Amino acid sequence: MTATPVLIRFAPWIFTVGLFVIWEAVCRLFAIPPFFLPPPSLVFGAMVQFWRPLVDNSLVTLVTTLIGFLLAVGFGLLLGLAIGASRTVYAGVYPLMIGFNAIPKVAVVPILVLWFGIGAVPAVLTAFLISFFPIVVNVATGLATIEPELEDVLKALGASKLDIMRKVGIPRALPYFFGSLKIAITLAFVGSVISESVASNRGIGNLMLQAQALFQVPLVFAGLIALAVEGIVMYAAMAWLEKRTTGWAQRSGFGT
Amino acid sequence: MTATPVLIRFAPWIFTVGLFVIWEAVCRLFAIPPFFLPPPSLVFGAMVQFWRPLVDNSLVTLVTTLIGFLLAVGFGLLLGLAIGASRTVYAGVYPLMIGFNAIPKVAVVPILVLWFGIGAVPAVLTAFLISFFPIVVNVATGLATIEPELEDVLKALGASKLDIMRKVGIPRALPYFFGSLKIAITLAFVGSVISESVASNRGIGNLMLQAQALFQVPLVFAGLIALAVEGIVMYAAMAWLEKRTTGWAQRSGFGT
Amino acid sequence: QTPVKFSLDWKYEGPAAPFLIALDKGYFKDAGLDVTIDTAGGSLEPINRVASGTYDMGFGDINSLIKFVDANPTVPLKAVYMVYNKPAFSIVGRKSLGITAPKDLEGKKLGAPAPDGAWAQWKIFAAANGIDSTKVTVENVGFPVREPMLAAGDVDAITGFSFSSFINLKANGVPADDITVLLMADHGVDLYGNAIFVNPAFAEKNPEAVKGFLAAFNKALKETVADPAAAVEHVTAANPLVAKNVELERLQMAVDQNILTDEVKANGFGAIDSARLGAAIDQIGLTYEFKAKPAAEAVFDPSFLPSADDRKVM
Amino acid sequence: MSAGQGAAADPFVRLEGVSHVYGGAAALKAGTGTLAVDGLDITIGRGEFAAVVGPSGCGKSTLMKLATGLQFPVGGTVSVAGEPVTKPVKIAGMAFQAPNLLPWRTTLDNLMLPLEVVEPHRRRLRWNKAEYVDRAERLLASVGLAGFGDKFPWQLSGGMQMRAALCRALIHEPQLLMLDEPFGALDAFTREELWCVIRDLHQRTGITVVLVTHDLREAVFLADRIFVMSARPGRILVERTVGIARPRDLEITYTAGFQEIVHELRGHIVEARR
Amino acid sequence: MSAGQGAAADPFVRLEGVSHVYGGAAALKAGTGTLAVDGLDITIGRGEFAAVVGPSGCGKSTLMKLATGLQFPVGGTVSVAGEPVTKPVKIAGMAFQAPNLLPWRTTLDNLMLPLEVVEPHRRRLRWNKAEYVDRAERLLASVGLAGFGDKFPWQLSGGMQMRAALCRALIHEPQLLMLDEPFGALDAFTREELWCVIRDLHQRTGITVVLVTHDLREAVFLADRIFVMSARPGRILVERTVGIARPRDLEITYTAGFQEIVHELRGHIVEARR
Ligand SMILES: Nc1ncnc2c1ncn2[C@@H]1O[C@H](COP(=O)(O)OP(=O)(O)OP(=O)(O)O)[C@@H](O)[C@H]1O
Ligand SMILES: Nc1ncnc2c1ncn2[C@@H]1O[C@H](COP(=O)(O)OP(=O)(O)OP(=O)(O)O)[C@@H](O)[C@H]1O
Ligand SMILES: [Mg+2]
Ligand SMILES: [Mg+2]
Repeated sequence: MTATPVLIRFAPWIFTVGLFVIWEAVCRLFAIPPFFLPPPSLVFGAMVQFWRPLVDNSLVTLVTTLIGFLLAVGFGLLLGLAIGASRTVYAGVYPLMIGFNAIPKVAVVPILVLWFGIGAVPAVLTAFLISFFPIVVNVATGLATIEPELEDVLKALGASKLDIMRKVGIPRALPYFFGSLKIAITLAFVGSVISESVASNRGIGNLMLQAQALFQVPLVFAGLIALAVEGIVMYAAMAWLEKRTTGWAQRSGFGT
Repeated sequence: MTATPVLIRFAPWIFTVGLFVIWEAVCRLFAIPPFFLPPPSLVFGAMVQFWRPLVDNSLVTLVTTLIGFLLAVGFGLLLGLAIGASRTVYAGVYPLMIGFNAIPKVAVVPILVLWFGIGAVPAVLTAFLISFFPIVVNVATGLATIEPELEDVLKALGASKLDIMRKVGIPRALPYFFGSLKIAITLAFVGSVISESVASNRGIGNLMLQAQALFQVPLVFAGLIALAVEGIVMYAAMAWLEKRTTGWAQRSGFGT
Repeated sequence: QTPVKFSLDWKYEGPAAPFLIALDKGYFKDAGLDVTIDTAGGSLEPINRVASGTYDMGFGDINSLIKFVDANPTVPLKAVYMVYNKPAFSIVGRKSLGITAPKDLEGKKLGAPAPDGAWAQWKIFAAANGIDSTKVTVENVGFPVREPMLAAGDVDAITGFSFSSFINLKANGVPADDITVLLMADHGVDLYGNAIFVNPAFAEKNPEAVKGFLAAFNKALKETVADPAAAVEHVTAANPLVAKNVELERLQMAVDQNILTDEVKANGFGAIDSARLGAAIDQIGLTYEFKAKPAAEAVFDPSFLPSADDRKVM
Repeated sequence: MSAGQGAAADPFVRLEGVSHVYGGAAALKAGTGTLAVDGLDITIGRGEFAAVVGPSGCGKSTLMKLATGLQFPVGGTVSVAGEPVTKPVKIAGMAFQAPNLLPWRTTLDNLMLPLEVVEPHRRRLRWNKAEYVDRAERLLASVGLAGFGDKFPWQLSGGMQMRAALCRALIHEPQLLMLDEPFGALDAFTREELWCVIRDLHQRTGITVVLVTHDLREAVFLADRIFVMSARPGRILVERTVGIARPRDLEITYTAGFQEIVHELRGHIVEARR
Repeated sequence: MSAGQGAAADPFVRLEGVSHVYGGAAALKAGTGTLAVDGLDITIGRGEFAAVVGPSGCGKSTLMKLATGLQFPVGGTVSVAGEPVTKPVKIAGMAFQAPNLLPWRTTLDNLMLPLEVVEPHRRRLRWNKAEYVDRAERLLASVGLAGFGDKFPWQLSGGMQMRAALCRALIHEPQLLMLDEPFGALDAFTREELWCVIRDLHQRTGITVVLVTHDLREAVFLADRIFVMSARPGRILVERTVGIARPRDLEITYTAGFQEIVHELRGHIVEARR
């Protein structure tokens, strides 16, 4: 609490740089062979050398991820509303969703590839399947936790169930929805990368696989860092979107 | 809201059975070849036929998962407390954690295998790495959102930072901690299965991979169902634990 | 007892039989070794594993090993026993999809997993057969979906090990007479195949262990070749999921095509012809840019082999 | 207990022998439900300002819910404006202890909410938007919130939010205003200001008001008649007509006559809590 | 404004020319901070019961925080029991508007909390547990909570929780009791009961009490002296000594003399809000 805001502002950079410095030092001190753990200097070298394929493939992964994510947003919102509106459906679907969530999506990718062939479709679908769950759960939870008083205000006016949903349910669920997007986009990203490494000629997942086959371990790590950076950027974008769209929720002290 | 509690109690079973019935019907109606999508009847057949390896490997996976999960619980709790106690550390570590979370753990498994060989160690570590994140984030959040009044009560008594942490911080963070276990155990499970399918001779992940390599698609699906069931059971166990240990949080209307 | 961690190239299937026999029948134990055998997901993986020292010995593709040694000269991995005298690398296609000869691949779709050993030799194969590889569409397909996709007609041919892909295709319902197996070794790709190799530090410290391992393996390999049907029992014991007849067929193919070649019949198991290996390294150089082209002696060390007598084919 | 004179003249809200159990009919049979009110009789006349006081948890909110059709009794009859209550009554406006404004809407849009739901306004709203906005703004001005229409609830103080909630309860010109401890969360000064707002409103429109409160001064200052409820299960224990002439000024709360009524009621409550 | 007689006799809490800005020194320089109080002078004598009233947001809570060392002023001096305040004062017990009981502890364990923190009890607690538990139970009994020690906070009503919070503020026998709107969330009847609890406590122990409140009746009933604060930035506008003799009975709140003081204070507040 005594930290000045300036320190807090720069803390992410300080910690990130610190991490790389320690990593480099460990590699040098213990003379770790590069195929075991390449030092950051080599990794950055690989990044500079292969910047073209890294950027190209990152973009491919980005597009795939976004398409899958948008699908998940659409269906997740609809299903979440449907589930949250009825306690029976909520009770019935919830365990199925948990079970589905417990299945590693790597195991599902081959099935998707068999169904839809190679390329973008299975990657999009994997991204969709994996990011779908938190959206549905959050939206349903948002609906299920509406304060009865808010409902009563409308019921006392003789509002129909649909009215209540439109006027209170959906707006009230929105902060939960936007809150789930941060998690969902990270998962979507993980999903499309997984799928790319199983069946695709493009994307960061494929790039890393190729690099591994050619024993270019620094490039594998460069891929990992590219993934991390892309993940952080997308997370930040969703955090920004959340703030923009449902700032009222934070400002009014509603929803944490 | 008009649904009777009885209906709600049985809804999970009704929906599950319904899912299998529809699945069977689709397979029969469209005469879908089994290597494409085996009907549940074939899947259950495979379950009966291979019950021995299914049970054995499930147990292996369970043990691996639990070890990784326990590690994640220990370290996650400690790191979460460390992070939540200082806003600077919180700000600095958070983006790194997000970046790490955005890296698909499948990509990390081969590296772990390089370091530790195949078998239980990488599986435990993958389970650990993947389930670590939500615990840390939740514990840190629990600490970061303590009501200033609760702190003031202690500060006014001249309590030290350590006192405040012990008397208020940790107990207050516990519901968040136990709340995160549900997610963490599911992820740990996913992690150990992923790792098993990449680098192990045992476990459900390996079983499914073998089955896939041998084109016993019904057995692959039997494996998926075993995963889902195990996942639901572990989730339920954690939900029960949460209720047992931090019932006060629910009852006092705190948390949710 | 010297502990030895050993990495296979693939799962417990037919061709793994000699390793499992040596383990089951105690040949390793008799040689004073405590061996653990782990599976892997392709013939590249064991190279990294052994190089990192996590595993002491491994079984994998010597051609990839050559590239690895070139890329990482600080870790002089060496092969010590050649198992697949002729590599199992092949292009597998379907007649009904118009693949009967190498040239047919032009204008077609080739499915190839990036970490596949056969795929790594594709450029040599294309060059040797005058295939315009720009006319071939290559799709990265993971191991689990490779054969099913060929069976479904999503791709026209795949790269793979002959015995794996052929049998997997049959399992996917493709009739045997529809399958074309173009063994690269029969089409101008004159390489060696999978070998046993050893971590240099381990070899230096435990030369007797390496020798003992090879002697035990050699004995088991001879038994395997003599009676594949009996050998495959050890596979089914280790892996309850596999079907015995399938693995026997697989093993038989490996023995016939890859292990028991004319060269082996003449010179015995395990050894190499260093002129042929030198030529193979040259051939790799056609498609791979060496930093410093290694000599045959730098990648294969025959000093641990059992005596020529012991290695003779009966 | 017989109804007061005001009620007898023209009964508007009438509960007769009403009992209510939370948890539904099943809970009643199983005996697990909470008997919230039991044999409750109350009649409120048209245009009357009635106040209900009683110990905590005695069923005051339940009474409100029964009268507006948000809950239905297991026994007895409820009627409003002569009609039996079988679904939420649309001629009522409600305000609760919390303002319950929708945080994603501006104050003005919060006010418009009932208009978007209740006929005939719902139908007319689209084409007569300007007219309705005008009405909402006049209403806001009448409670001292002129110019705050485009602010969001979190930009208003608690007292201002409560005023807005009152406006929302009134915008569709209900014939019945139900107030459930509407000032409980406000400080004493803001509270007294809002008393005057409600007083003037009742004066001006002649609307029927039912006010639940803990604050006896509030009840005496505002109401024509005060009902004291017993501890759970709630019944009407005492009915006290407040004779003080209208219009009433805040100063009267410091008069001896006023204090006497408060004191008397306090005695009843102490009794009721036993 | 000069200090009252009670204070002059033996000053215990003293704020002189105190100004406070939220946001730290940096915010002060940048001019972005909130000037919460400015040039605040107040002196409270040992054993006195002081009440502070004033408009919402005028800095009453800030005053409490300054006096207990939870905040430090940017200007002026604060001293308690003759010592300048440079860190949280340990001789004070505090209670806020919310009971702030720890929900994971039983009522008794909540009471024990200060003993686990404050010396010398902290040191002695382990070996004299029984003695302390006994003390806590006697304290609970004195506020009418006998037998509720093993209940969790959520099993108590709001008023009972507040009583427990009061006990917690008193268990380590502080010399100064700071109450920041402790009864704000309670209903009128429970509130009056707790008035009597506090009154008796002050009577019995002679503890110095500072009470912040919105409720003028509460202030007049309980306090020896009442300070009226101005709107933000807060200063003391008026100081009113309540002459009513102790012990005081609840009935006196209905007397004309009492009402007069309340009425007078009300006038000051209306002034202050301008
Ligand atoms: N939704 C509900 N389900 C079950 N019991 C309820 C419910 N609402 C209220 N009760 C019970 O019914 C009784 C009366 O509740 P009600 O809210 O009407 O009291 P009240 O007089 O409004 O109390 P307060 O003064 O605290 O607002 C209480 O004992 C309460 O426990
Ligand atoms: N932590 C804080 N950070 C910044 N400003 C604050 C903080 N706490 C209070 N303030 C500001 O200081 C001023 C005085 O606040 P304070 O809480 O002392 O008022 P108060 O008289 O206790 O109000 P209330 O009657 O609402 O409790 C207010 O304008 C408030 O906005
Ligand atoms: Mg109520
Ligand atoms: Mg305050």
